[in-house]
Amino acid sequence: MTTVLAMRAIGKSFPGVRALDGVSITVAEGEVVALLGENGAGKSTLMNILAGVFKDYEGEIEIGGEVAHIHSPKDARRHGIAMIHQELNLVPELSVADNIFLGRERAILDRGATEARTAELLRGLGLDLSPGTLVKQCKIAERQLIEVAKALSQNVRVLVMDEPTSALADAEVRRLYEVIRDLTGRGVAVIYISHRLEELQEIADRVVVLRDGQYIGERTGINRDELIQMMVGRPLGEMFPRADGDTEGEELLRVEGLCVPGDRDTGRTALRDISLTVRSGEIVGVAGLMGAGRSELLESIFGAHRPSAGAISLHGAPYRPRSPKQAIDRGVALVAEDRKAQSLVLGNSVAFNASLSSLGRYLRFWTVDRRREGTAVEQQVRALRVKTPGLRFTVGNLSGGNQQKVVLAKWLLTAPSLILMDEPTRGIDVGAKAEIHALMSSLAAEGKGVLVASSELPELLAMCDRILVLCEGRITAEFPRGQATQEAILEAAMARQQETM
Amino acid sequence: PSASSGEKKKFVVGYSQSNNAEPYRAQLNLQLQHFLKKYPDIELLPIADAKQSSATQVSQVQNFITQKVDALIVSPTEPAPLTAAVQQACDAKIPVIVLDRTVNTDCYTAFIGGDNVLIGRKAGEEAVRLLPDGGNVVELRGIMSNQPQIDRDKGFREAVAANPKIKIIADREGKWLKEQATPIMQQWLAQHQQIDLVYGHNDPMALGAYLAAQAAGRADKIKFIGIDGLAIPDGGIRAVQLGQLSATFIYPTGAQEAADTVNKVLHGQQVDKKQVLGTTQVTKDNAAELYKQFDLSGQN
Amino acid sequence: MTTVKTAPPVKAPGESRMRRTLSALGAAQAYIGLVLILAVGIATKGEMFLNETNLTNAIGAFASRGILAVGVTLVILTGGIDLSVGSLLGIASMTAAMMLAKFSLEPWQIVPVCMVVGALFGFLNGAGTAWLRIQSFVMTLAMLSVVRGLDRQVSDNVSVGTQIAGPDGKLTPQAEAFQLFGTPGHNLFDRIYYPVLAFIVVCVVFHLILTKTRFGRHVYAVGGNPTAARLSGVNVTAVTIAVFTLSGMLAGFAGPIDAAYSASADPQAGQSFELDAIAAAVIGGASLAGGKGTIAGTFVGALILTLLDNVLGLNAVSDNWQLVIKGLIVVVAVVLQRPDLFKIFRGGSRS
Amino acid sequence: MTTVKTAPPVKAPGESRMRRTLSALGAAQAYIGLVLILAVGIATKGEMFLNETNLTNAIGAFASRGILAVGVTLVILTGGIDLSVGSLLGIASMTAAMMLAKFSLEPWQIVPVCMVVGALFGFLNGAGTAWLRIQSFVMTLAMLSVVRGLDRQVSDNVSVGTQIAGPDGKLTPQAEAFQLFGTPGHNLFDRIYYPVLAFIVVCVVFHLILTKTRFGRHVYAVGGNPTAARLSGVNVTAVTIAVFTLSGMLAGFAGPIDAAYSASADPQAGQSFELDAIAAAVIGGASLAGGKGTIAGTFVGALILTLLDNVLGLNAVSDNWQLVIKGLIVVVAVVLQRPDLFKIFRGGSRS
Ligand SMILES: Nc1ncnc2c1ncn2[C@@H]1O[C@H](COP(=O)(O)OP(=O)(O)OP(=O)(O)O)[C@@H](O)[C@H]1O
Ligand SMILES: Nc1ncnc2c1ncn2[C@@H]1O[C@H](COP(=O)(O)OP(=O)(O)OP(=O)(O)O)[C@@H](O)[C@H]1O
Ligand SMILES: O[C@@H]1[C@@H](O)[C@H](O)OC[C@H]1O
Ligand SMILES: [Mg+2]
Ligand SMILES: [Mg+2]
Repeated sequence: MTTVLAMRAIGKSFPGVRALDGVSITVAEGEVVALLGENGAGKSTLMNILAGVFKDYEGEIEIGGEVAHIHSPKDARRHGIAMIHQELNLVPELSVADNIFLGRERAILDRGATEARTAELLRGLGLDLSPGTLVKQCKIAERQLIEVAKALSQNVRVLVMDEPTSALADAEVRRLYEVIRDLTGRGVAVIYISHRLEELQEIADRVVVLRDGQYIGERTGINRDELIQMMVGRPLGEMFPRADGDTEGEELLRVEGLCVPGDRDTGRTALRDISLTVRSGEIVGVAGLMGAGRSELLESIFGAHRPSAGAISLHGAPYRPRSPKQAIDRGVALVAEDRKAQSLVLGNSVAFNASLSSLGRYLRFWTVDRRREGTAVEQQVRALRVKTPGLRFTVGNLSGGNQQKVVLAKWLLTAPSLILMDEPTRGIDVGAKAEIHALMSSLAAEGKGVLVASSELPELLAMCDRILVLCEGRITAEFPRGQATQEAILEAAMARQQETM
Repeated sequence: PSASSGEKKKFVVGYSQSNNAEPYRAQLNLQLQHFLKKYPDIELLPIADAKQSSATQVSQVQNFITQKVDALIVSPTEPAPLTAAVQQACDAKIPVIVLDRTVNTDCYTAFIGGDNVLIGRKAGEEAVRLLPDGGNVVELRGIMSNQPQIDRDKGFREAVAANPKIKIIADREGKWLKEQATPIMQQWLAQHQQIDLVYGHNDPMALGAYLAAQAAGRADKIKFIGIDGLAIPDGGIRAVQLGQLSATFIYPTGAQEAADTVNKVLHGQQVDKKQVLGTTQVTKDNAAELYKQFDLSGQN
Repeated sequence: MTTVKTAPPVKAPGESRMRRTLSALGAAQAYIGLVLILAVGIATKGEMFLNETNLTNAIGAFASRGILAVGVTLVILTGGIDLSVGSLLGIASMTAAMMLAKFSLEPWQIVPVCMVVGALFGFLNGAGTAWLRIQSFVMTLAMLSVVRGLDRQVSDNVSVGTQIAGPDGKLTPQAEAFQLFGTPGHNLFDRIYYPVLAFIVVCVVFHLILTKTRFGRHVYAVGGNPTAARLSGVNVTAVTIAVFTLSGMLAGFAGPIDAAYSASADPQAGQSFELDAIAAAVIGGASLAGGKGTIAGTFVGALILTLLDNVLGLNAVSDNWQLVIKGLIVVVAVVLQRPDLFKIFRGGSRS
Repeated sequence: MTTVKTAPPVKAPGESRMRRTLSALGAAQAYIGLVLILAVGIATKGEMFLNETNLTNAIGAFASRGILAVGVTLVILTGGIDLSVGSLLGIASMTAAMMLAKFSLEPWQIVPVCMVVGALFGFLNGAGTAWLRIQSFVMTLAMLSVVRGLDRQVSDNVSVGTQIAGPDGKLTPQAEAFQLFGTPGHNLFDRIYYPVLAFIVVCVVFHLILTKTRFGRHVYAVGGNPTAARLSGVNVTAVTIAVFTLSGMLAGFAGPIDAAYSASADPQAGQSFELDAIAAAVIGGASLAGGKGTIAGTFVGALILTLLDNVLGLNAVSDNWQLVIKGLIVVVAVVLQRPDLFKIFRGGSRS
């Protein structure tokens, strides 16, 4: 096989952070190379350099044997490089078609042609969206697929996918694999970043491991334990550290007949007649396909949407949160799905974000006691092993996984009795994932209730005492621990009620 | 009081103008510079433009005090705001000549200005003359809270009362600006079948109204009266010559008087504390001559 | 693993039709404010309001600001703001009057020069914003001041008339022609009032540019998500500089219109026009956060502002109450013509 | 679990020192613009510039606008804008003058009433923005117009003097006391010029509110990411309404100062002050996109604006050139005091 891409001795520094140090990789035609590493290892930075996001860096890039000077996204495109970025980068007010062809339009737009081509691309990804739909009306998973379509629409030699599946459910992931195989069959080189090791086993020909901005090594045969060892520099214990939970605890949350209207402008699913309970000490999972209403369910319990019917009680007392603030005051926390849009004030510091929901705890004479605040935040940051140069560091400059940990820190600091988690391990490395799972277990052990929505079925199967399945905003099944299988869950997740529509 | 400094070679004079960008005031500035040039021992600092803001003007006066000017000329935006600042100058023993609009203190050296009630009255008398059988009058007013506006309105109304058949059927604030006056006049023309005379508190507004009337083909049935009578190509005297305005009234800038007064004060001579200036009506007959008299172009 | 049918989101057949109807209604709603003012105008003043002359006068009086509003809309769409347009109009109107008065140039020579002058200053705005990365508010506020200073300096604070008489006492042919730019009563082909025509043409041209060209897409992209735009290979710097340059160019184009309208260039001309222009854009639905807005909206916004003045004036509302009522009606119009009007009152959640 | 190297906030020992130095330098850089102007002032005019009276005069002239700037900063921090502050100052100054002229009230009665009046209109701004979800630009522009209309109506377009003489021909005790609010030449304890004191106190108080209180944090959060703020338990609506109300209240507080400064309430008072206030905030580093800015910055911005005027005035620069130079220096100051100044010239990447 011929080498299409070689990156040699790449280095990159940010103020206070050495993100990459002398990293080299090569990729051959038709090959899928996976990049693996902890959160903050430098994977995105390396790929961003390739995609022309950064103007300056150290080292050299060769494409097809010749030195390529890549210092802008345009340069990258000229060399046939396309990248699906970790953080979605779409223009909400423009249509799907406009987004896909952004930067490559003809001087006078040819709407018919682009929309036809878009429809074709979307169909290839199994996405039934009209090309004229505005992106702001699309769900987050749809947006991720639009990013994929955007990359595919170009004539690429090297395709970089930075966690393309973090918002996707199993079925969509499979579809994506087919697309990748089709591309590699045509000689396209693919660099694939993911924290889901199972995915690498299935799709990658070779795995390159980074740690702390350095090249650690690479393997062709995928040996899970060895990779983890390379990645985190130590063997990792059991992945899902959870014994059977306490399903006999007192009832914490009871939802009865909850209905929430949908919203077409934001693509929000309606919830219909939802009933469920969460006991203290219990971890309850919520499964479903994209757009099933999982996020909406958690958000509604959190007071973010106004229900049209139904009743909720918390600790046996009626609970009608009209805003997240009221929910928080009652001891409920929500680790939201989209950390960038829904959880973090990106321009502010780690400490600012971590303490935002619990400021009331550090008040003294009307003012926030910085020392107490700092101590509390520092403790969480330590406990969650957030990799940050300091508490005053801008949160937006942390790696994706570390941002997620800051979100977790924020909610733990409110000392909630019920934690709602929406895709809590999205974009989290294996090591940290294990830590978060351990955290969930210990929260449950402390008698808290956990309601977790996840697109990763193995995670749900391993962690949950019970799993609820949502489809089109309804609960279609409930499995106690041990009785759930991936097949059974998927079947329930697709139990559509087409006749009622 | 500062005339004691006999050995001083050159006197420094500061002038704070309320708004340079009004043609009338631009002309005043020009004339003042012109007339002060006649006194080689007087240096006029660059004119400070308050751009219609009292606060700015107060600090300008304070700056001049800080600079220890030998005399100060002020054209206040409004009487009250400048009162304290003028008082401060007076306390600092700096002679102050107040131009055009007054201040509410006696602690100044001289006031020089026109009599706007008088000018308004003359305009009214001219209206009565132009409309012997009575008629409908519309009035374009300056910025409502400006003293000249108040006075020009007052004098005019007093005078037209002489003929009860003259009715002021509409009045609006044109803010001294030509561009404001045109659409207002267009609306009046739509509303009123008969308009016999437009009274503009200054020439630009009267001319803005004239543009509107001319466009509607009604200019020759309407008389236009303005105020200012500036000798500039775009001014009221020319407009009278061209027959656009029936009459305008020279609103004296007082620049010459101010220059003389400053000179006298600086040399310890006696001056009149209150110098009220008259007005001259500009008609087709005297327009050319008046223009020549006041035209400063090429003289500076 | 299992071959799943991913079952695409099912849509009921009637749904999409309803959706289209709703969105057309939504579009119609954008005109409610305007329709309301027209209705009040007709109801209170009937033919006096609704006739060609009155409407031409009303729109003509606002036309130069309307043209500024189009330029400002471009800038707002990219997420910036342009406070300098009033000053730029001022210096362009002075340039026009001086070219006429001093050099007796023809209108067709004057307009391009004015546009170049405006574009030049606009370019500087863009360069400061894009290259020096000064917030456009500061950059254009500074430009407002600089350009006004220059305008006053070159004119010596004296207004320059455009009705220039030749030795025979009649207007020179150039001055005669210049009047066609908008001196009230002077029409093209004895019918068409140039300021109104110019405003409409500018709107149409820039509507097409924004909706039909690559540049237009890029303008929306830069305002909607600059990072995404940059990563997609859009030259954000170039687009930014271009919108400011175009805004300046349009201010330059509006200059002669303003000078002709007043038959003179006043050194104060255009002062505070920027607020009217921005207001027209924002009332027309443009979001100051960028990425959202249309020329059609700005056109409607401009009409709302000028017809409101007209209706209140024709009804002889006193100047003070005009200010009060104008403020209130603008609020009402903006609320009424919002597409999500009904959601507000249902108290729908927001994200 | 096992000891990992990802480790908590690890700092290399030398690093943190360097970093502190750098960030202190960064902070100092925010004052470069100001220092520059001070340097020019001292170099050109020495003692004439650098003496208590001159500086007091300069700052006093801007104090009421400076106070507006503090309120506007709050609003800008949440991502909004407040164009109505000039009008609110106007109506508050009219209220103050009328309370004095008609009812001979004492200063300590006048100030709270003015603040309530300002806060009331400010509340309406907030309600329109938060509840009716009108863009704050439109809402406050409408308020600007409405309040100016009311101001002119209640005053009958006549300015109301505050130097009210009693039957004995001398100032009434209330009018005498009112002068202490800022009539030039009247000082507290014969030394302290109240407008300057008031401006500084307002800055300190709001600096503390923004940096030390929960409300302050919430203001930044709302401006930085409103969705995240809401989902973090911040009452976004309440914060929005609060900042507009506070901005109105501060305008109300500035009203009597302005009236005393001018010894009268002009129905036009405060016109276009909003631009100066916003300019001070933005020159001081506040971002109109929200979430970024400080009161210290606004204070510096205000000083830059007023001392610049002062230095140019003392140097007897002609007014037209003042406009030009002022614009240029503002641009230079803003560029110089940017923390990432050197990056621009290195052409560093931006995200
Ligand atoms: N713009 C920036 N400014 C400062 N530091 C940055 C910036 N971007 C990235 N970094 C730092 O560079 C390091 C590498 O980050 P990078 O995003 O490449 O990690 P990653 O391997 O992609 O992690 P993840 O799996 O969490 O996405 C991190 O320490 C991060 O904080
Ligand atoms: N960028 C975003 N900003 C705000 N809300 C978002 C965003 N992206 C997604 N959401 C929320 O996510 C939800 C969309 O997902 P929904 O609840 O309909 O299905 P889901 O089962 O959670 O599917 P998914 O697999 O996409 O998470 C909506 O409630 C929407 O409000
Ligand atoms: O035209 C003049 C106007 O500009 C000034 O403000 O007041 C007097 C008027 O004559
Ligand atoms: Mg990454
Ligand atoms: Mg979800």
